[in-house]
Amino acid sequence: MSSALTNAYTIKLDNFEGPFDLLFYLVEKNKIDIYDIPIAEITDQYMDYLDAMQKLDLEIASEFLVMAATLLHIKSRMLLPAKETTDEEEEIDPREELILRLVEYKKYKDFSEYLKEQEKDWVLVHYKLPEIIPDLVIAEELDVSAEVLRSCYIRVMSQYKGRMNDVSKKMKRILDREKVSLKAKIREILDIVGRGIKICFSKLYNTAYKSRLEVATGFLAVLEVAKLGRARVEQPKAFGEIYITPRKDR
Amino acid sequence: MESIKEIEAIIEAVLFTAGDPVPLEKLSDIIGHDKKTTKNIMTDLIFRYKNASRGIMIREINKGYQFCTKPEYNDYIAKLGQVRKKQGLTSAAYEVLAIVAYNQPVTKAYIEKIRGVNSDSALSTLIDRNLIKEAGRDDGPGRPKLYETTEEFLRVFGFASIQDLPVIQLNEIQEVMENMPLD
Amino acid sequence: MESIKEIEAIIEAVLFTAGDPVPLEKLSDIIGHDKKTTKNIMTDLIFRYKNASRGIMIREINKGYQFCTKPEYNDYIAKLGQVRKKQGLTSAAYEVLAIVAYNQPVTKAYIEKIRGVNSDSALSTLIDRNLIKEAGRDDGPGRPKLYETTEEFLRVFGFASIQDLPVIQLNEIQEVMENMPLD
Repeated sequence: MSSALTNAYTIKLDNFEGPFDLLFYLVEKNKIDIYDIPIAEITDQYMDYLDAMQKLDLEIASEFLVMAATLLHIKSRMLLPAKETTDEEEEIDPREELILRLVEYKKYKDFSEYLKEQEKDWVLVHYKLPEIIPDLVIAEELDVSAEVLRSCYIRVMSQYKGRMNDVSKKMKRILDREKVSLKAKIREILDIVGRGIKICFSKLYNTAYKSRLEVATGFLAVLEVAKLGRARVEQPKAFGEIYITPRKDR
Repeated sequence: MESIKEIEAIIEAVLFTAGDPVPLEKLSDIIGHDKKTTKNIMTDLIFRYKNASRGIMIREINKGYQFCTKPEYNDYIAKLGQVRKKQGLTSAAYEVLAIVAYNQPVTKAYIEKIRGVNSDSALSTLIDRNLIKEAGRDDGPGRPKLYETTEEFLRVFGFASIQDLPVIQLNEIQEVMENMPLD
Repeated sequence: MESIKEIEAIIEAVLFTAGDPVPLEKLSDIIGHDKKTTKNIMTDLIFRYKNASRGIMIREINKGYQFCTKPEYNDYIAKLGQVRKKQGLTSAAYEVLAIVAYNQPVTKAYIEKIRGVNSDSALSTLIDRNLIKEAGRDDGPGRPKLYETTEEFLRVFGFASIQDLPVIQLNEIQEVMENMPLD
């Protein structure tokens, strides 16, 4: 118990980068041949380390626990007597995969040390900032023709004229709608006489507030309504007021 | 104490890294010589860079020293830039060009009235490509700029003069119009 | 045709202006010689800058060429007071960088398989430092991102190219790794 703890404290309680980092540290510390790891010993030391971490209330990453399980598994397999093997099946060292992965890891670890050394040398070297170099713009020869220019002009002018024409058509339509319609006037007068109202023409249509066209059309409408027999039209004096009286009997 | 060659190498390394002018004072501090000696060394160096077949030289700016490239190598340096190819004309640019060609000199307002859309970018493309240019100002209100076609325009289209523009009959425009749906 | 001295001056002016490595191809284009001749000129120039008493030298990076100062003048340059000290990388970052350098392009899963530990933060530090970058996606399930080293990696660690990395024997390991499930 105490020896386990003592062992644990001889391990630097450093931040190991991962389970391989810790394993690797143990291998180096114990000056072990990486290809022939005494698995029981290493497993014990590994567990001691985790133990120490736990006692110090340090969080143990799950990767370390997975490795612990792997180590214990290998240890137990090493303790078992070797099974009888057939000729084809050669006995596989339970440590093999772990060892190969450790060797692999060691190579990158070594290379990362090499990188650190390289960096120390090359940090002494300085560079100059790039100057701003304006883009080199090459104008492609234009593929143009007089004919394209010509048809382009015809097209754009035609569209313009078309647009202008379109505008004048719209204007005409608006004016058409404005035009006084005789039918509408007849309907207007029928509506009034239909309600039995006697009315003076001058009250209905007066150039003071209606257009001449409207007054003229209104007069035609009155004559039309009289012709239809829906109203009586009287003008007692020449150029005098015209009275429109509804004819209810019809 | 460093040899003069060594000092010159130090100066080269320092000026190279600095980029901006290094004041005489700073430089003399770095090489560990008084200002007068440093100035003499620099005057000598400036002369030698200038006359050696080198691509860079030393400029004295505001009592400081700076490396710069020799002007005769500008054309080579320019090739370092990104090569960008100018695009052909867009249909908008073509339209504006046609309007300018047939109506020059012409204002932007006129062009936009014909096309019915803003034509700023097409105009600047055409100016950029040297196909049209400003041609004074109109007498009208606001004295707007006038545009006309350039020599380059004639060259590209193969015209001897503006009179070479293909003739357009008024009825051609009419015909196209009649074939166009109006709404 | 320019003399060799003239060409060397052009190269000096161009490399000085560029700041970044100028690709061999671009350089041969600028000086108007084929790539082989240009390479020979550069090899000669690299040698001469190195051995002359000069403050700067030429580095070959990623099939390009770039000026940098000679390391022995670092102390003088430091006196300029404009060199920023970069924070060192963590051991984890160095490990990840080593794995990426030798196996590029490589997935995060592969890196973590070798290290036996999560490598997210080391990866993002290296990307932040512009030492590695994303390099498309793997064809495998989930199409994971691939990583490779950058030009900055070559610059910082003094390699001319990825082929320049010292050889480490990985053959035996490789086989084992390939037969292992990447979970």
